[in-house]
Amino acid sequence: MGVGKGKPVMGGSVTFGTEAEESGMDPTNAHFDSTGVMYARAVYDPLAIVLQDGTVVPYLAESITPNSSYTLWTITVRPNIVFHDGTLCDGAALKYCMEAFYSSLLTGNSLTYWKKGGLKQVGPRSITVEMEHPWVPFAAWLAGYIGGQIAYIFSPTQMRKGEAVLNSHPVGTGPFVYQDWVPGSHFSLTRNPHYWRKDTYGNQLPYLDSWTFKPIVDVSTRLAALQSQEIDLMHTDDDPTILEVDADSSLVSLRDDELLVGEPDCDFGMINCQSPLMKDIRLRQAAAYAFNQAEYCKLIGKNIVYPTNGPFPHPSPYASATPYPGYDLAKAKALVNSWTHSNGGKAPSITYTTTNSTTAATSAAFVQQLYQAAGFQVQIKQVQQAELINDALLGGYDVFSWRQFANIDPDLNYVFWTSAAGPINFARNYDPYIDAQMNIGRQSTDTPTRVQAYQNVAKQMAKDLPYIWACRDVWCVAGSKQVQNWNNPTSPTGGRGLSMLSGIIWPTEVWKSA
Amino acid sequence: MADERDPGLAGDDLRSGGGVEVGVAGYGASTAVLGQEPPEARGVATARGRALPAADRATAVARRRWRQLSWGFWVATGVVVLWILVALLAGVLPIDNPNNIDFSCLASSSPSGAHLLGCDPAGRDTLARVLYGSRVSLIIGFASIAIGIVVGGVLGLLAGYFRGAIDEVLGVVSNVFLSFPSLVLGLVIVTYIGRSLFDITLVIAIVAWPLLFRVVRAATIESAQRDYVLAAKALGARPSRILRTVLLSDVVPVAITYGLIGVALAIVGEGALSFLGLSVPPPTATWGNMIAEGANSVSSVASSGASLSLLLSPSIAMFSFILAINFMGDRLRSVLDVRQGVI
Amino acid sequence: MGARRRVREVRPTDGPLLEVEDLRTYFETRRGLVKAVDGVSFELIAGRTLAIVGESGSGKTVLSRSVMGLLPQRNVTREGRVRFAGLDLVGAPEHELRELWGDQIAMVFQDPVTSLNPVVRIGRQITESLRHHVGMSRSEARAAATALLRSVGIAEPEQRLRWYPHQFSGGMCQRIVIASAIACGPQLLLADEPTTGLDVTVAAQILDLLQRLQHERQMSMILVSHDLGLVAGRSDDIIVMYAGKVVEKAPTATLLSDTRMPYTEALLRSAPRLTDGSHRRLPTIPGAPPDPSDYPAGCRFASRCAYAQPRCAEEEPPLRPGAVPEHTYACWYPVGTPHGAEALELNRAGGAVG
Amino acid sequence: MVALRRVGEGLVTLFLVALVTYFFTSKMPGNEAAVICGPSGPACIRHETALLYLNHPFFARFFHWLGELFQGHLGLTLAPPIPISTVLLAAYPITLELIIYSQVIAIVVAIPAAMYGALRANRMFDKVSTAASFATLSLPNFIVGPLLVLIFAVKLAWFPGPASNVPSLWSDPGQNLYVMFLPSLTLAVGSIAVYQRLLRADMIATLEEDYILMARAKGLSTARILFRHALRPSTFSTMTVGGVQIGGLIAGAIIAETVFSLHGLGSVLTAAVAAKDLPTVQAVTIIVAVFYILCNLLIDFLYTLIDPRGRRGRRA
Repeated sequence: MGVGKGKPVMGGSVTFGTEAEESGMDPTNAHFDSTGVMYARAVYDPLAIVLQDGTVVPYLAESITPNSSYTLWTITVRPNIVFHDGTLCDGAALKYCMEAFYSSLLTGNSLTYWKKGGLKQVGPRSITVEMEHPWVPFAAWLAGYIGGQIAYIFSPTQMRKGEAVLNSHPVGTGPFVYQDWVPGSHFSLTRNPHYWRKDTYGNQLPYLDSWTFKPIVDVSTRLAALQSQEIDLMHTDDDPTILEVDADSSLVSLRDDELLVGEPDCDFGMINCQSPLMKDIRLRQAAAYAFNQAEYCKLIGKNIVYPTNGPFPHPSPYASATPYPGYDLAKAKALVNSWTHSNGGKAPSITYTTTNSTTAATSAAFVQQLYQAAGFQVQIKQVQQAELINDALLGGYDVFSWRQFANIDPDLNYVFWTSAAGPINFARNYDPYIDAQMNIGRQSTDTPTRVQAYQNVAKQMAKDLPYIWACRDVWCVAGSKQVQNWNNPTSPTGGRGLSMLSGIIWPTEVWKSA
Repeated sequence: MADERDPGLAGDDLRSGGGVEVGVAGYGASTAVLGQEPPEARGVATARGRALPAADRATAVARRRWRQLSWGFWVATGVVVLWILVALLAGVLPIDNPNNIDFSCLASSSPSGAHLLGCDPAGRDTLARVLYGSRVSLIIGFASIAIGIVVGGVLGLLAGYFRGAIDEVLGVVSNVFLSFPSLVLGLVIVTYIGRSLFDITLVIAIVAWPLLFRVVRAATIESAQRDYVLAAKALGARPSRILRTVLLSDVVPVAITYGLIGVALAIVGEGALSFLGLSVPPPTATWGNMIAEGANSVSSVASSGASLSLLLSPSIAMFSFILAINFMGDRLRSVLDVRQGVI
Repeated sequence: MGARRRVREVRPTDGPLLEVEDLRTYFETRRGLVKAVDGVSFELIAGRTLAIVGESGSGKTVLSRSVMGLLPQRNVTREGRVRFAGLDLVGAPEHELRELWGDQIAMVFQDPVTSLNPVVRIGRQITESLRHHVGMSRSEARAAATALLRSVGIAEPEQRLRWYPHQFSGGMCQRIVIASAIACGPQLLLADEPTTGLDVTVAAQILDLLQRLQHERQMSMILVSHDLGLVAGRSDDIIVMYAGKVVEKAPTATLLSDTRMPYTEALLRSAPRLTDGSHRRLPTIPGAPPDPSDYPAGCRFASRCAYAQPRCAEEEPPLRPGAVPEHTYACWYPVGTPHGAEALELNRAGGAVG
Repeated sequence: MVALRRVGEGLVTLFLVALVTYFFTSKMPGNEAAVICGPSGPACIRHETALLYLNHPFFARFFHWLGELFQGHLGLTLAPPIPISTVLLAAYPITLELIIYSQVIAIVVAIPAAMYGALRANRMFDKVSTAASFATLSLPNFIVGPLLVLIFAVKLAWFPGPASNVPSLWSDPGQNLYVMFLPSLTLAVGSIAVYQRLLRADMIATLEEDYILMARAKGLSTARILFRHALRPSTFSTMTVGGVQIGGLIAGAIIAETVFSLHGLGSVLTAAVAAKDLPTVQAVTIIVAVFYILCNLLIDFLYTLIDPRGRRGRRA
């Protein structure tokens, strides 16, 4: 591929077409999805970076070190780094940010292990965080993937300006400086001339003069924009579109399906385990038996994706066999019948909520057919992307078409799977066994023990059935041939970073050939 | 009387093309036209039998007028009736379920024997969706205008007949509603009310009533000044009786004519909301959301016969219906001698 | 009037300024061919005033426009000969006629209020032909317009140039129309019922104004009117038209003193006179003019004529000379002749006329 | 006096428009806060509720909002919390350009077509153009737009398709006009039809007027008569409708922006409605309504300019 080779050229600008707009840029306040993480990487620096082999090494931080029992973590930032507004990024700033994350209603949910008042500045550039319990994979939270927003260090000066100021005008230490944001239209950044990183040739990073994110929700419009060079890069997990990208020889593309770190995104039907209907395990089992994964992944997933039996599909290091109920229409029918008998002879009527893209419509109609074959009544409800998360939060649904869980370490899904964080466990499956296994995964230093704990989580999910697994999800980033080096991020010490996970790339080292 | 002709620049049939006739639906623009105060009528025949009792006059005139309807009117009526039948009978027609997915049609979805108009990218039969799509359009179009006519019509009659405070108040209220561009008002109310079939019907009725109110009010005012109404008043007839007579002979034709155009406007309005993804949510097929899907699929480079059909089929369906109903409205208006400038 | 840039120089000729010979003007309509002007001939000597008189529908307005060529472009047949200052106007292409219109031949229309464009300041309406035909600059044309307004009797002309028509009374409007018509100094002015809609005093003022201007500028004038009394004192010759034809033509004095055509006589009787008492009821001519698309055979006035005899309905009377050579009329039983008297007597006895 | 009265009426209407807008966009307390808070939970909702004044009675909230509006505080978009004014400032040029360009196209096409049609009434050109106008009026612009994309962007590739970058008119006028042509044409098609019909009808009536005959008798050329004498008096109906047309144009702009993925007021409004971003819906609606009312006042004023008799305002 034309990416990553040759001598970098300075200057130029790149526009990245994203699948959605972000709700804000304050890491203590706005929930970052794939798009948000990329926005954040452009304007902020994460404290750490994950390498191709899954190890986490410092990035903005000079060092991130735990004590022997993993209950006291010391974080030191690099010297002489300033935020875009001139504020020094030192130990005080770091402490300020971490306190903000701890007290935030959003990110505070993830930091339940922190000891109250356990945050101290211990040197001009250092802080320590004291934990209630050992938190072994804590460094993974500082690499800034989905859920790990506490990695992004922002200017305290900007935050102090008032509510929502940082959220709309982010100030970090990152490679690009916020210039202009018109939600729905563009998020524009210009080169940070004082960026602290240099490349291996000694060139000042970043290479580009400016970087723009352009949200184009409709995927065919996004691809058309790439093909007509209105944008330079885009991401998508829409399978028909990935096939179109493959067919277009003028484009260069990269998929995240060879991933060996953490786990990829999965497509699944997320069940509201507290909904009047679906809290009955028989119906959840029937839904799982009724779902023909193989056909679904072939027809809807275009054979790009493949079935999974849990949140850790092959080739995740946490993959294992689970007792997940495979396709068995007879069993599904029997379960629905038994439910119908015990509920006055009326067939279960469920709402299946999804987005309004074409692929979502196809998928939903297919799922509807599968469920109706088993005896369910299925109402499809298609909502706009923007409404989706609120519907999930408010819990007024039966089954949701959902995509989630890509991450560099299963521990980052702690809030979504345990009962600790309330509504963010969208499926509302509150299982003490899963809570316990998640805690083991977090607290154990022994890798096989951790793997075993997460495999146990997957097995338990196959019994609780909060998620009706469909397929693992594949993301694709595609670009025109002029855009170089977007697949090849490096750590400050020259280590090869993880190239792409769930549509997220690094803008820092991208350059554009003339 | 050649002597009195003005041998001006125009050709011979100088009077035939006159009159303001833009009360045709299709645009916000023409919604707009509906919202106008009467421009001074020009060249309008007023040789009506004013002295005749209203009923006799109405029937005599009506009989003569029906004969003036051209064959085009009946063709248009046929098209409208056909669509109404399609909407009613979509369930029993030999077509697919509109939400059924044919996976063999996903890959090659161009028109074929099994799918005469091809499939959409989700593998659903375009023909079935177009035919079922008529339901949403027609239900919302007719129901919302029915509500609008009842509400706007009654208020318009009262305001136009009694004038005074009630007229002032209703005038201000309708004015406020007309101070919004119609689609913007629709969008705002959608935010408030919601997007089910009933919600959207209500939304469009709320947008439409002030227009129908104005039409009926203007017609009532005009009618109330006719000699036979003045005479009836002088003779001490009760308002309810006068309103009934007025209603029958003068206002109903106006309401029907503009109601028809209103239906076309309502369908266009629903289509616009649908196109924006803010009407009845998918997967329900509507002409508007099909056009939006078609528009998306033709704009990507890999467009094919299927995406052409996906754009053109619902477009032609909608166009044929609106054109037909507009044509009906236009012919009826000229035949029923509804003043073009009445609103 | 400054340096004129005439598009076409019209040389004065020895003969009459205007010769009209067998002019026919037919309109094709849905109801058939309307023969508005059906074979009219006359001459106009430079500097004289010719009045064309007849009821509405007699074809006099069409005649005046047909002389000029100011007709619709479609569905009109115009035949015969119109020679103006030696130029043949029938068959001439419109762009040639346009060079004469407003410049050599001008027209004043019936209704002064509707003849002025309501949305254009009167200044521009007066100056536009000056600028167009004479090629005057804006300021020259303005000065000329001021002088014109003054000459038609409008006070404070400079300010008034900026006014719109609706700010003037009807009489004032007609003065403005006249000013704009005579702006380029035409040789021929056609005034088509210039006093319709004006009250009697104002009408007289307008006609006096026209007469004065005609003398001052030595124009020829055709004055079209339905009112024989009004034009009687202001014309040199009179043509009486009925149903598209000339029925009597004579110098004014002759026509009044020696009326031959019963139609003329009827018109005379229906005209108000200053000597009449203010409440005298004017006799009107019974009946209506014939359908111009379907004229009856014979004399077209026969059905309304007090003198009519069977012959009148069969044979069309030709124009024949009267006592003086300039006098012609078309009647089998002319007024003031024994024939006529006899016919009238016969009809009275038969009770056909009350 | 008349002008003062109009302005007074305008102000009252504006107030009521604000009230209606606010009524339809202020839902039950709590909901808006829930949308803002997203995953942050109930504590956040309580906090935001207090902050947003949501726990006050309707009229208190309304006047609070109106007060803020008067001081030019439009508030923040829900998510991300960008000042709404920033968003609107970035978006309005697209919408305004769409409207202006479309009207230029419409006038350039409709006036000659209407004149020629009126001049040769009921002949071939006139019949065809009149029928075409009638048909066009039944063709909603969400059909016109995609068809234009299909023909001129996809098949012929003469013009750029959806999601093109629009440079500002000042920075790159050529490119701006080039990119905006198809979207503007989408709006213009309807206007052309409306103007053609109105102008043609009025023009036919005007050509019968005595002053046209008078102008002809002055020897003026046909073009001069049409443009100098016939055009202005024939624009009254068009002007009257033109004011209300603007409402249709705003609707059309919303559609065109969606078809061509342009970031104008319309797409801001649509996105806000979809995301239930009530503050933005309120702000866009009120601004559009003010714009619409001002346009109509302006047209009233233009009307008196064009028709010197009409010191009494629009012919009503």
